[in-house]
Amino acid sequence: MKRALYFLSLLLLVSFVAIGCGGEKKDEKKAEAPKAAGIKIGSLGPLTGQYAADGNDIKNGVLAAIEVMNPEMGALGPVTLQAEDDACDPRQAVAAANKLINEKVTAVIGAYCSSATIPAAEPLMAAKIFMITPASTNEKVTESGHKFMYRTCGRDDDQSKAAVKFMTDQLKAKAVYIVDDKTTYSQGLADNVEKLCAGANLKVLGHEHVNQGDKDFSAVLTKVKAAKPDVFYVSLQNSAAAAPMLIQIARMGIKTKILAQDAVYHPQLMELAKKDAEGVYLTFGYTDKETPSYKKFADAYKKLGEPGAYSAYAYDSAVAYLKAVKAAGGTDPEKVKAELMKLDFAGASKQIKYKENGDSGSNYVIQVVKDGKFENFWNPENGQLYKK
Amino acid sequence: MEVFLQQLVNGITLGGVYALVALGYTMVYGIIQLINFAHGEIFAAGGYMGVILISWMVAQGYPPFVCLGVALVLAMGYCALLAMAVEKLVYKPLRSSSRLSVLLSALGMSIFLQNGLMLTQGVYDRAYPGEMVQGGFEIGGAMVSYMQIVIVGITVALLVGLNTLVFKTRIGKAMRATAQDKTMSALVGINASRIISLTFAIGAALACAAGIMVGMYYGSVRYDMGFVLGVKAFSAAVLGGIGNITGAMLGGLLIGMIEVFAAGYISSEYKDVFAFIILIGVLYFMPTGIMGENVDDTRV
Amino acid sequence: MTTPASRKLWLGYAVAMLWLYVLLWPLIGIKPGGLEFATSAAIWAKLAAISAILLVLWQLKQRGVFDFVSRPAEAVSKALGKATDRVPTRLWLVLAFACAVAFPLVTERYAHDVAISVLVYICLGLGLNVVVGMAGLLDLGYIAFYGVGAYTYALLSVHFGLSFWLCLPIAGAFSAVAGCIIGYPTLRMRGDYLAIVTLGFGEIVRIILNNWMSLTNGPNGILGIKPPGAYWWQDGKIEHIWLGSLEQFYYVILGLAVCTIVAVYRINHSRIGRAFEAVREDQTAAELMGVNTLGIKLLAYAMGAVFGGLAGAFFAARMRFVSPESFTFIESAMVLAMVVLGGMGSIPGVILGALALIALPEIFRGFELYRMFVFGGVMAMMMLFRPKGLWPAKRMGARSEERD
Amino acid sequence: MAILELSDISVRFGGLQALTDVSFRVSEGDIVGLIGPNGAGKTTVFNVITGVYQTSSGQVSYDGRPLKALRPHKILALGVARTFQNIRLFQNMTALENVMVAQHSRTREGVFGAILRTRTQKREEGRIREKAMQALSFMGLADFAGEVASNLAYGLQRRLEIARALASEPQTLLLDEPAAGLNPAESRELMHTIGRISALGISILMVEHDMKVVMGICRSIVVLDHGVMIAEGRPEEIQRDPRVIEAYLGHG
Repeated sequence: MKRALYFLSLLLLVSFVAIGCGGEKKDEKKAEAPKAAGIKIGSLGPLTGQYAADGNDIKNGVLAAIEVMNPEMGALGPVTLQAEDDACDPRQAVAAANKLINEKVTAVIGAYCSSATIPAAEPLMAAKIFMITPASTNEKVTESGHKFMYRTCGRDDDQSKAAVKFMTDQLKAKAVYIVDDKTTYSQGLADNVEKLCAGANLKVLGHEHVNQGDKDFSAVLTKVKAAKPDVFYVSLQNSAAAAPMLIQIARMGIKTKILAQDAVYHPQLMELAKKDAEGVYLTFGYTDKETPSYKKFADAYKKLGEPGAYSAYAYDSAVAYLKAVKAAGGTDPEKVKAELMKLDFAGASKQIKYKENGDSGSNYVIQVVKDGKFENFWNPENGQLYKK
Repeated sequence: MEVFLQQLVNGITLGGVYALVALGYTMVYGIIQLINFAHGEIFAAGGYMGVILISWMVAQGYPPFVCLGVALVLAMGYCALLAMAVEKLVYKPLRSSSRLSVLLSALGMSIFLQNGLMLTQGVYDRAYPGEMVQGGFEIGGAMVSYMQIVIVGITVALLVGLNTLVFKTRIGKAMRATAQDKTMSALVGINASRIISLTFAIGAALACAAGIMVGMYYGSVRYDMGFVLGVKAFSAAVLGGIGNITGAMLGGLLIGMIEVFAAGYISSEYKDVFAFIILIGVLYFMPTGIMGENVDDTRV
Repeated sequence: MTTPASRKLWLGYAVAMLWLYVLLWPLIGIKPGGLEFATSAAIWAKLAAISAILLVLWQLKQRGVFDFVSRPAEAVSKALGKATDRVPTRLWLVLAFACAVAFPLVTERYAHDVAISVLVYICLGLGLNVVVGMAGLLDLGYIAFYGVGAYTYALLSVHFGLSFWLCLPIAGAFSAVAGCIIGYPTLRMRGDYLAIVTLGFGEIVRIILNNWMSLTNGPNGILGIKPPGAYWWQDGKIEHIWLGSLEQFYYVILGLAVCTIVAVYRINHSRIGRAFEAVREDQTAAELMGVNTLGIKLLAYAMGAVFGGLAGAFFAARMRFVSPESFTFIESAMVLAMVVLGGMGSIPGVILGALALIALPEIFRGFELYRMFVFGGVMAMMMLFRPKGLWPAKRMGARSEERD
Repeated sequence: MAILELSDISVRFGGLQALTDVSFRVSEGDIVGLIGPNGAGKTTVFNVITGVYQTSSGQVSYDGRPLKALRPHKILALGVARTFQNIRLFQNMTALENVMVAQHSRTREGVFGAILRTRTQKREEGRIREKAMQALSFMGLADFAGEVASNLAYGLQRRLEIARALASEPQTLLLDEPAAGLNPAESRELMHTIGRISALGISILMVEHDMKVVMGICRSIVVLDHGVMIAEGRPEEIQRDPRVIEAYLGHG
């Protein structure tokens, strides 16, 4: 027993000192040559687990931004990335945020799941580190009054407005069936849609919840089939969840129009669901892929793979921050914030201009899957069809 | 009525898949009393082998059914080898240690294999090429796809095959004898170690077939798909009475049905709760499952 | 080692390597476009080379080639052991405690964060240790109590503004009730049925947390939980403040962990602890020796749940946010892994297990892709080399039902 | 004055009739032997008395109180302790701890007492230890108190079982083949020990195959065969009883 205790204390001592000194040594190095370190930005997102695909999109988007911006940063550079994994788990998100604070990053691009973004924001804000989320669309993210919290993507409430408008104005639907998979994001969106339907003279025939990770939706779809709605509103966490749903919808012979949301915007959807994805509508933050800024992004992204739903947002978030840093001539948070508020530039995803609360506005349009591609279909702003 | 029929069809398909995976759990448990957590990962590996082989063969231009058949056989062999390797590497050396240690190493193996799949196959879902079997027909308003027919058909064929193997052949007899009493069966000249390996192999092959069918049915596979299904299949094995082959088939079918009907008629978000509550309820009144042997552990 | 034995060993090695290649190649080598051998061969060759070197080293060691190093090393460690034995246990305890107290002073943020996680898991591990290690009841849904504790504090804090210190015992009590509810139907079940039922309960709790919108706010979780308040030395006087910094949290959880350690140690060495062990060793004999086994089992569940609940309440206060994602099966498995890996029934073992399972993956955060892969492999291998855990309890045997 | 009384006990397991209308009594301070060929149902009688099995009909009463539907630990609390035919010690606990467990039903302190180490808890813990040491010393095991049970020699394990039963402060002790596997010297020692236990005023009911032991110390004997009681009486009567002789030799 005594020997055991001896080893325990020895181990504790060694491990603590190892962790402690390891950190301190790094600090010393930085203190010696602050200039050479350049700018370090962090990315936060699920690199492992169920949503690893989306987390990697974010990381890659930031990488592309760094590649593009690095030549422009001059004496402030080089810009480096510290990518951390939160596995969409609040505990790991907070731990990762603390690690990023340790690593002396000055901004964090992320996170993906709203449920990870919200708790991770606490320590980051306390340390005056910018957090720019490219993917967390939950309203609460920017409504907590955090000073350094920004959002490049749209908000759930705006997206649901676009969705309902499309269903009533364009599809002339009278009855809708809603399904979500119980995440902060997907359920928030579905609940908003349900609320708006009441005011829009759209009857909600049912609102079902499935669980994350489910692949078998036959029970729910059987109910949908029996209810015969005009539109089936599908709010799922990502394209990997939506694809089996679409396959089963087709297999069950459900002919209803399907409206999904931005999380399913991923080339993977067509790869997985193939022809069953044809004709599916989705609300998506409009990105004109013909603009020079998008092409610049796509070029930089090319070797990292196909851009996902949030790649361009992650890219824009990082670019916006780096532009602000450049304008401020340093990473002092107050100065950068002032510059960030002044920004107004054409990003890869949309025109980037942050509002006082950190939001950047939404630009949702309706897209449709046609011949294995996402195409713009309808613009809720003016109620017009896009011409092809 | 239409809805009911449709749910019944769905339930049978799902239940069949659960039954196939549950068999692996139950057989391994029956013979070495181990909850083989890594079994779900073998199932996932099966799904991936299906994708890999079918994609390759489709690209070579073979007709779909040939692809499916060959892939099924090759992948089943692959999974059997994988399961035997796992057994030899981490379970066999632990045969005499505490059961919790083996359970832990099974858990470790499950994490290891799952992440191994992720590293080699990537985090994205992998799509099955084309729909091999298309279309379907209607009975009384319920849509039955040919895919479901194929799945149920393969499941039944495999179950019949397994039954024949276990109850009609010498190997089956040896397996049952080993499950009953390892020392005695060793005395009559049965190589217990080989029989255990074989049990793992058979269980893995069945799980592999289930993996391929699930992949085809839902159109894609993912590295972590084994976990959720594994837990359900394990519940099915326990519900039927763990260690009992017929019980596992019954349990699988029941869990599939409960899930589909609970989702269809009560609440889709709480469907797993109902499945577990029924499981707990059954175990409360029948502490060894529906078909499990009653072990009197109060004997003095 | 004799030559034939050695030959057999290398033959086995060759078969294993061949086998490995057969398993490895299809995963990497078959592409829709065609077959490819180079990548898999390269990986395989590396693995084969490393394992061959290890095998050679092992053989040399068996032959005693390294005796000139290992003998003196053994002697040194023995002497060291003797020397440490002479120092009283109490002194080591004080030293360990002092290290723990001094820890935040010499380290920085991230280390604090990891240390807090480790301490939370120590509490959880010790709680589960009561159930699994002492009473011998397998529990795969332990994290449910953690969740109950966390949500109890979260809800009481958000809706009624109750203080952390008041909620701590309430959270413990709620978890104890949950423990009894889960424990009751399982009393008559044997080990492996227990496993699935507890797993089921864990999932049920998680699904309810995720779906009962009006109470738990579902997947959105609960925000705005108050941190613990305390009287703290500040600006030269003692004031009431809300704990905010990581050091402060560290000391709170350190206190909680020390209390847990003391409590578990004392229970272990009491009438109740002996009854737990008797149930683990031989349930029928225990009953016949006057132990109310059903009551004791229920008590074990409740006790384990209380510690889980306390840790959960702290977790909620520390994160200031709870959501159902923190209470998944894999967390239960992690806590169980700590207990078994560390050594069932052994308090220092559980501490070591928590350190190994929480701190190590954090340290290796840089290799995030390989992290869990290696972790799983190590966990499986670990059991081969130390099946009784890193630090086995002095007396710890098979659970009673294993011998039936 | 009968302290333990069995009246018309029958036990059935499914189709198997394990005991049929067994009735006998153990008086206070008595030493009763229960004998019979293998499979006669002797251990079943013990299991019925201690509440492990429920009777199909008939009743067991202890000290005038029916035992039906009482759980085993309650029956121990009433004062009936037992040992096991195949030793069932708590293998990984020390000898002392094994014996201390038996004090469980005689003590009250709960979890809070244990955690807070209250004064009453400490006092009680001290008393448990003292009583346990007494029981160990009584059985001559004081020197082995710290030894883990599974490391003890077979004969010592047998003695530890008795010590454990005694530590529960019983009025009646059921011994299930206490001499099984002992050498003649140990058997003699055992007979002496049983005498000493009886001298404490504890009634004893024992199942035993070793006739020397049974005939040497029992004041009355009950004979079972195939679950039926075929004789009851003093040792010398039993030795002469033709039915007993037939049961043991007749259909061998």
